[in-house]
Amino acid sequence: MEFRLLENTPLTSAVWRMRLGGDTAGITRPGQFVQLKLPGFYLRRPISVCDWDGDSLTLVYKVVGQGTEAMTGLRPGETLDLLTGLGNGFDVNACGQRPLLVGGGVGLPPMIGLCRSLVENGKKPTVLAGFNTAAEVFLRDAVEQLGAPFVLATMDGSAGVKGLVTDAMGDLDFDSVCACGPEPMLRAVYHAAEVPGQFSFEERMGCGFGACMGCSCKTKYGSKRICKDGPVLAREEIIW
Amino acid sequence: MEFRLLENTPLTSAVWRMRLGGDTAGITRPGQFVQLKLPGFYLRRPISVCDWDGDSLTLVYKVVGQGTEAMTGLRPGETLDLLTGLGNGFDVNACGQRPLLVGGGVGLPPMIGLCRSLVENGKKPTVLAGFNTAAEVFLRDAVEQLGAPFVLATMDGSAGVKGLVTDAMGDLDFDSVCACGPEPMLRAVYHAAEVPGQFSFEERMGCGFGACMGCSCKTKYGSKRICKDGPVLAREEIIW
Amino acid sequence: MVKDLSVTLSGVHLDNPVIPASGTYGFGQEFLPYYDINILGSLSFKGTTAEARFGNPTPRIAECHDGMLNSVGLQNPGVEHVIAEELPALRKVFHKPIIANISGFSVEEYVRCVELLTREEQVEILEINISCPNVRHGGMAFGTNPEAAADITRAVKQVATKPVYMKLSPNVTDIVSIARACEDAGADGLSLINTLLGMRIDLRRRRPVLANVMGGYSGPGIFPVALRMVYQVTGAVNIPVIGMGGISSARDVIEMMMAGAKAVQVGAANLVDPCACKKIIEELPQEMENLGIDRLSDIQRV
Amino acid sequence: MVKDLSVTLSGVHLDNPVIPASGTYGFGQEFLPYYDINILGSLSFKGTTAEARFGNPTPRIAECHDGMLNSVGLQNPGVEHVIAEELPALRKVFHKPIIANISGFSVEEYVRCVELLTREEQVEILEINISCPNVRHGGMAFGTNPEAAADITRAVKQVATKPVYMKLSPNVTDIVSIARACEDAGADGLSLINTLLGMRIDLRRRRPVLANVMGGYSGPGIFPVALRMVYQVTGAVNIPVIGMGGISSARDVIEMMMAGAKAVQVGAANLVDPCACKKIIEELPQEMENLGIDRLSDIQRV
Repeated sequence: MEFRLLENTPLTSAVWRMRLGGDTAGITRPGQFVQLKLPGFYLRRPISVCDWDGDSLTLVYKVVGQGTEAMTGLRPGETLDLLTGLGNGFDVNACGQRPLLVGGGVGLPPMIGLCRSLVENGKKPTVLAGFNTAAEVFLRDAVEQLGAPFVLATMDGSAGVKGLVTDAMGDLDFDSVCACGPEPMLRAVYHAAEVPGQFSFEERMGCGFGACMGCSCKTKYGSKRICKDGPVLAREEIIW
Repeated sequence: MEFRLLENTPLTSAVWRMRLGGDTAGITRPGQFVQLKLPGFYLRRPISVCDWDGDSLTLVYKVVGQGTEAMTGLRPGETLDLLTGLGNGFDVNACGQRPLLVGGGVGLPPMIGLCRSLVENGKKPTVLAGFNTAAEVFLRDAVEQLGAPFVLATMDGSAGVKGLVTDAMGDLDFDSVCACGPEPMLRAVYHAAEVPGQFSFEERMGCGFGACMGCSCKTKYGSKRICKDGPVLAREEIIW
Repeated sequence: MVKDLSVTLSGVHLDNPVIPASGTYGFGQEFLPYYDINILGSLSFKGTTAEARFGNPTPRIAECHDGMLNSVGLQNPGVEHVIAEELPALRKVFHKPIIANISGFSVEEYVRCVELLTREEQVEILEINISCPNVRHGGMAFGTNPEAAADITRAVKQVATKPVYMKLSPNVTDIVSIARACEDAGADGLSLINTLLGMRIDLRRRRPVLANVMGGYSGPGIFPVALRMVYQVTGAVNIPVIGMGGISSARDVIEMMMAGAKAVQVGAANLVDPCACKKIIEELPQEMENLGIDRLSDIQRV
Repeated sequence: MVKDLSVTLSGVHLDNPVIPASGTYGFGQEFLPYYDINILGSLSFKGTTAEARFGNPTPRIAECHDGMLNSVGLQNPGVEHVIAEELPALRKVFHKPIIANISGFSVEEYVRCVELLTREEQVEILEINISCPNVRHGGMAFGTNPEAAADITRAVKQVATKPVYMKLSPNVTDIVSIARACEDAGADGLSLINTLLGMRIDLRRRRPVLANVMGGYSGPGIFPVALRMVYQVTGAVNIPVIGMGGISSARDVIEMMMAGAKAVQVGAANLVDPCACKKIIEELPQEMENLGIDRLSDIQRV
């Protein structure tokens, strides 16, 4: 589907925000992703949706390779080919009244749309973000604009609690958890909080819509495709 | 070398003229060609230079395949990567005082720059152009602006002499010939006019600057590379 | 004039020669949101083995400049599950001939799968994959040796009640010798090429991108090799060949048929554009018009 | 810190690992207008045979989506002329080690060329091409059979006074067996890969683009196959390997060296951009910096 690039600006030295205009009807849940076709690259790039409205969506991406590097060169006005509404996303109804949304680094963006959806559903989410250092922090305003508490943990202690997100979880009051970030962080959160949980996983994908079996993972209920049956897995499914 | 597209317009239903701005110092003779890099195509496209001045050159090309088709989509302002001054080109000094310049179809464009060079050298060229039908005729004005006679032959007789260029040569007064066009035409001209002659050949090329040996042809003086030792061969060299 | 896209493979009529390649199209379900898959000539479903397989560890996908590598490793739910669940579900949404793609690790396993799948009414062609580059033992090993290829062909033919197409590996010195061996052993047709064995390295991590190190290279980058092999094989055998390998456009389809293929499969293109087959089928009449072709089945090997 | 690009091949020191591949660089003269070719690590000159050859009929070139086909067919002026004319001319403008690329149609022809070229002072490596896909008999035939490859290696080694590198064909089932045969027969090193055999068809004319029907496929489209074969071979032999096949950037160079290559050759890229090697050499230090590499010779096979 064709989208028009509206904005593409850096939030930090390595993280950029891209706004795209187009038909977002395909997006049904927070935590879903899009597959972006980049000129000069064969495979599409899967990017989780940070937030969206009726006719635009926001992607917040980190420059990690040649593809994301090329994304920073895209200019407003250019049209991009996207597949939208991919993946299962987070189930807002499966969250409790006081869900804790844990985002590690570029795992944070999907928590914005999730936080908004939860607030709109009358729930009281808290967002816990983990970074290496204060200079890497982004999207704090976005969370606070939603009226949700933003709790910060940095490895070097330059902002918020010093340490891992799990070092900041002890003092927080929550009845469920949604997490997205590096697998070690997901594991730590999984073990630190024995409450209903949804965990968003990453895997190198081929198609992004379930056809190629490139991103399969084993769960307690058999093999699942991260791109189609995931990226969000429920606590009960995960083999850890 | 980078060139800026200044103009790209159709002259007939199948023939387009493209003007490019940039450093043309590499062009030393009429009948040379450029190698054009097209986005999305691996090999460059060799196009003979129609004419040039200090900071721009004109290409007149026929849409024959996907590459030339794509060329028609290029817009003024775009920058293109060109290799210029390729091939030997025509030797103006080897022409007599009254050279006949024979161009068949898209073999005509290089005759413009050649005609201008000859006029500038005080010679009296006549341009003889061959087409299938009147609707295909192009560049007539360019020749007449140079003050040179423009003789026309069309297969269907819808303009000028009916028949091949050789059918029009009988009545013409010339002491040498330069020809560019389909090989059957070159052969016919070669046999019809036993005067000093230069003939410009076409061959599918790899590099265009003599490295790959993709466009070799046999001559009386051994094998030659159309792209580097040609595209212009002297009458004495040709094996016919 | 109206163009005739239909072709026939071993007596099986296809509305058009465009067939999604096994492993790039699952059992069709994932493409339903994008278009009505009944526009397809046929569909070669995900390679099936006797037992369920999870396949290789991830990452299983690597990008190339003009294609991709995969090392999925024949992940599939096993032939019983395919027959009990996948085919009935597919039957509900797809009413064209189906090509059953079958893999195995022993002659017996191939035979067992064929015995079961040949009974499925909608299955009209059995495509025997002896060229999977991503599994140790079996897979490609069968497809790189004429005798082994002939043995499987003979064994499968004894139990098959539908045309048997052997799917060949391009990772061989002489694909013609393998093709001839299959023909002599009774194969009704051939499918080629499977993926080229390739590799990519992650420069930052300094290790292969694929957990399995090497994988099958597909996409436009392999098209010239596929075309060459189809041309070589169709010049040497008298059974129909389904051509595949990097086909991404209607022009590619026609070029592959001019190389001698009677039909084509589209693989990697489905993964980067779920509508690839639809676009190709829709482009075909115009390209035929441009080239003065009225019936695709009229195309002669050059 | 300043980066060290130097590498060593069988005791031959190269300022950097970038070597134009035989057949894409002539004898260097055509590149003089574009840059000082002394920035190159070395140069593998146009494949030379005992007698002069015109090569195959034209068209000899076909375009691919991500590369090209050639069927030049070893056009060259013959070894005497190369020694009398080309090498003296090259010596005037190029002062780095030269790799002599040698082809033939019989063991005797290879030996004769080696006897003459091994005496040339500036020639420091003899690259024996047993993999040309564009000539009947000889050429690739030698490179697809371990015994034949070993025979030529042994014969050439008896007269060679410089390191002998055998240039291998990728159009084989098991390149490792060919590589081992060459090593066991005394080869000092290996060059791989030569081109993949490919084909394209002109849809309008309904005939092969190449007069010779099939040709050698080179360019970025073959890089994943080249990388895989270099990785396989360097895991099986103990002699140095020069890696080639679609290399077009400094990143490609580093990836190929991480696959086990000690140096690389750049082929088709020279034809689409005469400055390709210059750009690659100039890009290398920055890419090394990005990847935390100080010395290219430190790169380990992944």
